[in-house]
Amino acid sequence: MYRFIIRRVLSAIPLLIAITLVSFAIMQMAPGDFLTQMSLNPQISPQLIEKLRVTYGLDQPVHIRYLRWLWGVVRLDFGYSFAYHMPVIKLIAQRAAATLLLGLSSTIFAWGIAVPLGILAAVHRNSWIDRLTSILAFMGISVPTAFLALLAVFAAARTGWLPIGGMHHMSYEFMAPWQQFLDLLRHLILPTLVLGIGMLAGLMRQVRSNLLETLRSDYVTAARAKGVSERVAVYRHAFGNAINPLITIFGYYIGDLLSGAALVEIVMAWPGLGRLMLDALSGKDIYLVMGSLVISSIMLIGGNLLADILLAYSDPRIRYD
Amino acid sequence: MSLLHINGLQVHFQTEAGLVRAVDGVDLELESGRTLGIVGESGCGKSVTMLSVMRLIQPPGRIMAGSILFEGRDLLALSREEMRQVRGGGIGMVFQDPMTSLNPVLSVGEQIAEAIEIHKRTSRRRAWSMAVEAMERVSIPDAADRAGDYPHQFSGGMRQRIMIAMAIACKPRLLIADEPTTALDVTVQAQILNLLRDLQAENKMSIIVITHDLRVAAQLCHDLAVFYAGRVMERGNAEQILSNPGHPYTIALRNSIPGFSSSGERLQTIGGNPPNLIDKISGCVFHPRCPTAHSSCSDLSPVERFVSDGRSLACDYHALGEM
Amino acid sequence: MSSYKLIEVRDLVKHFPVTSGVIRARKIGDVQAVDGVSFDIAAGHTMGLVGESGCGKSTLGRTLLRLIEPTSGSIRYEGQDILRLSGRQMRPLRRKLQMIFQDPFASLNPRMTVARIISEPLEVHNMVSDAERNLEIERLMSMVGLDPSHAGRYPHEFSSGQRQRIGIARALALQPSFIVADEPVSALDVSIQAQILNLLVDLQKELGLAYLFISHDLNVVRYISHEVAVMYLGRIVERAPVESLFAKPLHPYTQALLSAAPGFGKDQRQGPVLEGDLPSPMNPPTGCRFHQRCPCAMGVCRHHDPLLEEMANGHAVACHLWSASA
Amino acid sequence: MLRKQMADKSIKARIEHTSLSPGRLFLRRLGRNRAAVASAAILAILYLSALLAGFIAPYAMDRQNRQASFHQPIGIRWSDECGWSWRPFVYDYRSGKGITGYEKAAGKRYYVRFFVRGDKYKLLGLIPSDRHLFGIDAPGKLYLLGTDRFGRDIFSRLLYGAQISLSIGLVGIIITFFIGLTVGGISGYYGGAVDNLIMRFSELVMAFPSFYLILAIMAVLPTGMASSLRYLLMICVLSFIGWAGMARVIRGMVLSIRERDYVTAARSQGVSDWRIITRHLLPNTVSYVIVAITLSLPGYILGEVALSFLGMGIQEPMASWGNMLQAAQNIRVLTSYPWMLAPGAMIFITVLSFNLLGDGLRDALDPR
Repeated sequence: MYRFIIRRVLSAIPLLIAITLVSFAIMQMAPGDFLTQMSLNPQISPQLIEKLRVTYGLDQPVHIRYLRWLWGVVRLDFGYSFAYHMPVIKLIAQRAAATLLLGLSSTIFAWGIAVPLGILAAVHRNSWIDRLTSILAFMGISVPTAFLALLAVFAAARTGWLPIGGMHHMSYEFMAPWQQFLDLLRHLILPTLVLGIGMLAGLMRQVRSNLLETLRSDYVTAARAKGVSERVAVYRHAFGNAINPLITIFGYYIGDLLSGAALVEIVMAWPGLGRLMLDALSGKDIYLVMGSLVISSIMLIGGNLLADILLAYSDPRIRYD
Repeated sequence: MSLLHINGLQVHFQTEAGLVRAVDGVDLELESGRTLGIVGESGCGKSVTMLSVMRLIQPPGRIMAGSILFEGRDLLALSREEMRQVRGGGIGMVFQDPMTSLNPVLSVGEQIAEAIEIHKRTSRRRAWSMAVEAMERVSIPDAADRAGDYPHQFSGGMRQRIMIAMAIACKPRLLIADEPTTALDVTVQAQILNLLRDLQAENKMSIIVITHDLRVAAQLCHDLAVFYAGRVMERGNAEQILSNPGHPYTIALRNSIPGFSSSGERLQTIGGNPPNLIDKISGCVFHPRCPTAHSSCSDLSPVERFVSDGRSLACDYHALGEM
Repeated sequence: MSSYKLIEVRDLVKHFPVTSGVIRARKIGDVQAVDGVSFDIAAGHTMGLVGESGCGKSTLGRTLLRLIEPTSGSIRYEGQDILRLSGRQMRPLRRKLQMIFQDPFASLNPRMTVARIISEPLEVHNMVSDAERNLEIERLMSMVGLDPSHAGRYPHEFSSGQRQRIGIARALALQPSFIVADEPVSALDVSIQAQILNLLVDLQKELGLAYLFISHDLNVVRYISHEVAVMYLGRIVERAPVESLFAKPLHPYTQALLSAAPGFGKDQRQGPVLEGDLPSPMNPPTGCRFHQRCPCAMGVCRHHDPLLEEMANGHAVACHLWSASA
Repeated sequence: MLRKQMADKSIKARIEHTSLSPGRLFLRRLGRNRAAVASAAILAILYLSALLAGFIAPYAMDRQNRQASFHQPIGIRWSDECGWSWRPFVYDYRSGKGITGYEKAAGKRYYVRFFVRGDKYKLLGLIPSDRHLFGIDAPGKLYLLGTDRFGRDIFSRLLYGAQISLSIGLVGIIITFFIGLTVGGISGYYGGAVDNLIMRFSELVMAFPSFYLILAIMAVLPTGMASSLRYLLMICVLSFIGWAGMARVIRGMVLSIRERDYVTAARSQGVSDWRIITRHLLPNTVSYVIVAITLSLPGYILGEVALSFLGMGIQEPMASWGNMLQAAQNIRVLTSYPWMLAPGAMIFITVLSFNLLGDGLRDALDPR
């Protein structure tokens, strides 16, 4: 098992290099750089821009810049953000924390509802609850995230029950810790719902169809023939086997947490990585873009690895060596 | 009193194509300590009958009529909870494919112990050691070490032994084996048949073997019931039926098996194809394929009648009557 | 009926490499599906091939038709080594060598009507003119006992026995002289099985076909074969005319198979019941491949591989018990 | 000869008409699924409207009316206090006192007229015309779904936007499918080293954080780029990310069908590779492929929406559902002029229809 993990981590390195190489190349295709935009500002002298260019190493040829950047990454130095005037890694750490918080809360929300509902729908197949959940699931899968987020903001603005965006109230700094916590929760509710509903719907269908498949299997009939209760037949025997494909999906969601939340963050003014990435892209803040890409790639690879490891624990037939 | 008495059982399946009368009025009787073979071709209702005994018919199937008396109690009238006690406790069941009927994510020891825990109400540890004992009883080498292994780590024959251990762990009075050797190789099949025979001698339990292979039934069974199109054609003592079959279907079935007639001789066949159970056949269900059908066979459904001690036939023109 | 050697197989070997590794596949072993097999089949005769699952009998059957390319060895059809032929040269020969399959559901293309299934080989080989095609389809369908008016139907509208007849009609369309029948009745009900077996026998008599009849069922093989070969882990361990094999099986494995195969009546077994399961064909035991399960194993069996030697009247066995050299 | 003719005749006469091909069975099962049939009908209407956008839309895509910025939707009426009318009509609206809001100018009816002359357009991009399905005499206004900031008719823009948003999915999936079929087919049919190489490469593509990558690519495109080129590039980028998954699906399908006995049977009869692929492999993958296409098509529509919504996709003044929705992002616009959300509803209906249809197709293919 450990050998498998080590091998997977090692094999991720060339993958990451390939991804960064491609991204770097793409960013180079863009006409101009961050300083070009700065030079449009008449208040900044051309000398200063030239100086900055040397400081940031933007005067070097592309491959040198890439290798320099790569060498920095090895030492956990992701470079410097032009726009924010701070090290990329610090900026990303701040923003990624906000995104992870949102991702985590919506994942918990989605799984917490999808799994029981999916089981209920499968066990009572073709009942009213199955039909209702399946209609809702189809709607959930089909609603575009941006549209849903706009609807949520619209509802919040019209009712005034919940904040329409952001992560903190303006007076957050002056609140007592428990008030701060409640404030954060209030701000978290809508983005969590919006992000969670899409996940929830797909997941519920998946739980349902997996469980229907295993409920039909011979070993569930064999378990019933042993005299196990219906509960044990469904939960221990059928669900125990239905869970394996879900674990793979779980890994995928983990991997997708950072980029999956981007639209919601942008509409709902959540100070996460998605907004940061968008700003960085439009500002040609190259090292910030690269840093975000690397982090989300690592998340993606890590999520898949996590799924493989979990799968090995839940399914004795799978052995890595 | 007989151990199992099935009376007028009817099981229907509502499918897209129409109503399938999978079991259409079946009577069966099994004495304690005996082995009953249920033979017939695929789709004749033999498995459905036995799943009905376990009350494991899943929708769209439904038991429409009949009674199933096990030790004098009607299983169809039991509450769910009472029925659960019968399953695995009073009646154990072994399925055809040991590959798919063992849960792949639970160790075999856990799966056997689960049955014991339910019916014997003992501690986990005690259940586990009883599970190991059950594995030893079905001759699995190094049972204590292998109880923690998972199904995929066993060969096909060993898996079927584990299925049997699971079914007999709580010492049921009746063991139902649904095609227990069909998925296995010939040499392994012989091992399993021997095992079943030994277990019966040891435990004095009754066994019902469902099989499409008359020869397997001949090896193992005291009694025989021949199914066709959801009905029983003939039942009685196995040796008598095989040496002197009475129903035209049984005769044809026996004669169509290569090895019964000596080599070189042409096999006798049953013309046509097995009936589609959606279309209702008037009269005797076998008459469209029966070589000796009379004109009245298409009108009157024959009543099962006793011909000699324990033999009964559902044919109005059976050959045994003249004896 | 002439009985010259239609098919001659010599030292046929098929090893499937087993690989592992993600980027560059490394070979970690061989599945020795067929490992040095020789036999002849006379025109108009049936060679029965029995063995348990995984013994390589299906691979052998497919190798004979070059559906699987063998690792080494030779296969002669009417004296011509077909393994030396190019794909183009092989095409006319394909007509002569046909196959019938086990699974009546998987072996017919669900999107073709019966007429198209049967006429495809006719079109490919330009066997009949377009005008005569319908007549030929009707002839073939009647020959295998199907109602020609069902030619426009799709496979899913037939029962399994009828589907098997369609498969046979397809194989007969090219007027072959040799047919590999791979478990053609295993998936069928007993009453249907007898119909198909009779049909195969009738067709053999009528058309002078030779069969390689693969089955795990000794009784079926006994019924249909003139000669029988018993396979164990990629090797033929015994080969004999059918009467001789069933009357006097020599190899302990054949004896065990015969006694394991259920007959009518109780407790009529003579031989011992074999212990254990078939070993993996990837790492077959050294020496005689059967020695671990053999009730008569001797010291020599563990190290020396017995050769298939002819005893008398075409009865050959690969066993140290009978070997002259042992 | 006579015998042959008779046989020919008899065989044709006797072939029963009851026999149903697997394709027909599939359609029959699909027909029983009401949600799927309804979805198919909705999609047909949507695509047809997009095709005939110029004719159906009462106004041109970029027809502005500065006096009618953020005009609320105008309902078509059949009756008022003066009684019923056998012709539909609308009232005129005048700008009210505040910055926003238009008030009904009661009394004067403007009748909706059919096949009127109006803005010029090219039908199907070819035939110049100025006939519209319906319209109204100036100064009457026909804003069925209101207007945006520039006073452009949202209903008309939705129809023009549909041309982009609906076609991007279709074209995108066709490109993806074409690459997937070729690559996956080669990979599955030939196997070996080629297969290994292709599969490793597809894994590499799938390991990219695709959304950010697409965003990055779209972001570096020069802003002055022609919108048609931008549209094409967007399709290419979306397809490039999507082909890997499709190739793997098709490879798996080819692998499993290649091993079926009927393919072996065809090979044993000397049927050529080409004929096996076209007669045996492809027809048996068709239904799976249709399902896969239907179910993955919404991904492309949503991809366009996301990109255009973020300002990286289709640019003004071109209309797409994504960039129309972008206008609703402003909180003041959103709360005061909720009809700006109309494109979101259109996307929702379209994607929902594709999902329901795909699910119906899958059920019809594999009934349980």
